[in-house]
Amino acid sequence: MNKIITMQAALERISDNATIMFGGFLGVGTPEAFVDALVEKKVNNLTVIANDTAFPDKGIGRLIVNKQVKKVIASHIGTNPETGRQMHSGEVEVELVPQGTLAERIRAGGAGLGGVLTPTGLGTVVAEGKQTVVVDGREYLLEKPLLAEFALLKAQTADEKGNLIFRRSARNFNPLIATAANTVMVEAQEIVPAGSIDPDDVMVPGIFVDYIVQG
Amino acid sequence: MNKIITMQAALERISDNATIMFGGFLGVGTPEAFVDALVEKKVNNLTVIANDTAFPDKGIGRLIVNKQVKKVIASHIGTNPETGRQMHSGEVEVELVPQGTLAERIRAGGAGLGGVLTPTGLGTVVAEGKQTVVVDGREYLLEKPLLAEFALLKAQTADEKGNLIFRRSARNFNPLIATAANTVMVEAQEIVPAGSIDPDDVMVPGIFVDYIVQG
Amino acid sequence: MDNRTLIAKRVAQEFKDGDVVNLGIGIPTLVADYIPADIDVTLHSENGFTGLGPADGATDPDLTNAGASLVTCKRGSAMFDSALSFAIVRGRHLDATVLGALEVDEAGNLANWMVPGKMVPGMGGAMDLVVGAKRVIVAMEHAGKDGSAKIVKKCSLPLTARGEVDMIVTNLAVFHVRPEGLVLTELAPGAELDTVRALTAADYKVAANLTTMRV
Amino acid sequence: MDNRTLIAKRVAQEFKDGDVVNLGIGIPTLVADYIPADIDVTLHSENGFTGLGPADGATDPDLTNAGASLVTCKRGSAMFDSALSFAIVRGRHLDATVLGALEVDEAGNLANWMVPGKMVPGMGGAMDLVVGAKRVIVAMEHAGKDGSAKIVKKCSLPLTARGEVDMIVTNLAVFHVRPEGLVLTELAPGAELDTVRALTAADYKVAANLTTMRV
Repeated sequence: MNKIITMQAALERISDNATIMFGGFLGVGTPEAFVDALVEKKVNNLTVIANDTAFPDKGIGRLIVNKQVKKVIASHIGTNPETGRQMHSGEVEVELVPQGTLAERIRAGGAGLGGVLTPTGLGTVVAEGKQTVVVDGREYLLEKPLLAEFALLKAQTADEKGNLIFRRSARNFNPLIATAANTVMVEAQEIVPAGSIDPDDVMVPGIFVDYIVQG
Repeated sequence: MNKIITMQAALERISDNATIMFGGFLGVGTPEAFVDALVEKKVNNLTVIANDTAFPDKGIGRLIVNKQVKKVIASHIGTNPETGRQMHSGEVEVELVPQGTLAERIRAGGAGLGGVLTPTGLGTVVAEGKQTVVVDGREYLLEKPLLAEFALLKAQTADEKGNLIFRRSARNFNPLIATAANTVMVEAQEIVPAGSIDPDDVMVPGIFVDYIVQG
Repeated sequence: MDNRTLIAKRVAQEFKDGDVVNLGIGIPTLVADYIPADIDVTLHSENGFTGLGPADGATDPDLTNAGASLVTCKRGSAMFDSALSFAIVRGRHLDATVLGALEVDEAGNLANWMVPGKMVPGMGGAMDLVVGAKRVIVAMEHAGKDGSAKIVKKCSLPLTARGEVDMIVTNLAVFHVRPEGLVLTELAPGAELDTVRALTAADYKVAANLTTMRV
Repeated sequence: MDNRTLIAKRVAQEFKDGDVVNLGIGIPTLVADYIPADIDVTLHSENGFTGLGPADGATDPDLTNAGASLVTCKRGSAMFDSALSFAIVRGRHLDATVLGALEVDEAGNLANWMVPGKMVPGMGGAMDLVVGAKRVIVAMEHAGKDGSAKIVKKCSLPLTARGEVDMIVTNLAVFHVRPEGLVLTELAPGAELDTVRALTAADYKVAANLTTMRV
């Protein structure tokens, strides 16, 4: 089980029309080398699940500017005017999801749960068309799990088995998306031998990770 | 905000009839000094939420043997014959919950979610009397959140702000119960000044912890 | 004192020792500068940490606030993923959240995330924060630049959440949202009741013990 | 070769390189000793880690298996809390789970957690494991000590899960649970069809290509 592959080998697995979850929060903790490679290879018609669309020149914002994205599921697009423009022109479909709900929907997908029962969004447009469930007299919105074909993560350190460590606020959605995709690929700043990371320090167990690329 | 208190001061907060979540898995990661103190003070009529009732002479099993518990919510009681005996004699009420469901119910309580939608337990006695919810054609059992008045944790290291680190398989339910109780008290092997733990190494953020006792 | 400083200073008086608080982007961010030195308030950053510190001296690209600005973290800080970050938010572990608003109304409804057809940045973490925090404090200029009221009878813009606002602090006044409706409790130094009346489109009562903000 | 060794050896042949597997207490635990040396199988321990190693040389009181026995962890191990442990289980991240049984029936129903009025140890993690793992392998003595059948037409004991068993490995035979019912695919060395028939209370087909276990 050698999980370490080249960026080229990693990109060969991703085709047009793929659904991809990206780690990162306004570009912090985003796998920029994967974005570079996706831009270069011009993989098209992507459905992107991420916290936000970052900036036109940073993070997954570049995929939007380059018109490679047909649908975005995110909590925030305000820092990338191009996302808003393409949404209004109908070039991109945007599903806005409250940030905590987005995190839980991804977690539910990865954890085999049927959905999320949250008070967030009740009484707002977010609740439109959605089922509600009453538990002990209180109403909750039923939000569905999210799964994807690919999760692309940025880690500070990966060992050969795919155990991961993140730094500071670059952690964000990375550990969550690792659980919720068929193929999980990590861009690691540093790759170390198995056994180099103390088991207590692991933030994503290697069993979730399929491939590691040197970042 | 001095969170470090004596065991005596900690115990003064817990009265008869309290609902207490305990960390630990068959005694590993259980706050034994808290159990010692509860046994000594003979706090009675407790409702206990924990993975299991450990052994007659170890972990929270001692509270059962000492007849201080009126109700147990746990996934497993088989290693402590006294729990089974008291259940059959009607001295203790036992609610058995699948381990993954127990973990998620506690997590849901702490995370402000309305419940857990799980496939686990469908078609078994666990499902009896419970609501089911269909999501995209698949049935899930609705399991309700758990909350408690107290959570008693065992940590390897606590800093003065209550940031916690656990060792190896002693982690188990400890980080979950820290989120789901009104008053969270930690028995720490080692107490260190704030700033001694790298922020990336923290397993339970100190904001969840009310009091720390030297273990 | 400029309006923004006035608002920030007044909001900062709302906190007590040990509070955990989330400050939104804009005026709310300024509040951090005015928290009394003799109390310990922990700031939560929704991108994944507690212990948010000032921007001064920040150089770590992996450590930003939720607005992507480089920040520092304080002694005793803790980092976590987006699921735990919003477990903190939704699970009532925040003593307060401070946010800006486009509109607030008599029922404590808040609109602050979109203007249909014009601006759709997305709700980010706002919907979760407003639903989950124990206290919701709106901090904003009393009226729009054109003199249009932001405190209204009923929000016309899409809501962020229904009936969750507890307190409104502006450059002119402080209002509390009570079961009976809005109550004006404080005037800014030099502000006149008539000015507030002219720039407010909501009905409100004036508290019998109306005072002047001490800022 | 004793029965337990035979069963364990046969089950161990089911794994392939890279698999992640949970082994229950009893005979399933023995399976670890017979995993081929040329493949890398990661063992999951439901109390909270991947990379479960042998008991030999174990001395760390904070590191046990789910049965509270001291164990070691392998190079590249990762520790986590009970919520993530069961996210792994429920979220279909286990390639297989191996468990004992009190009864298994023609529809793949499993009963292995209680005998009403006699033994109520609790389900522990079993219900989640059986629902969540990609493959469920029952490993057990073919019949009770008194010769009573454990492979039955329909379970009479309370179920652990409904229709989840994929394969049954006993000291006499291997069965697969298929949509059309049970199929006997292998006999243990020296075992007779008549013996299997006499000790099995379920209907089953004998595979056209019935073979002898190679153990």
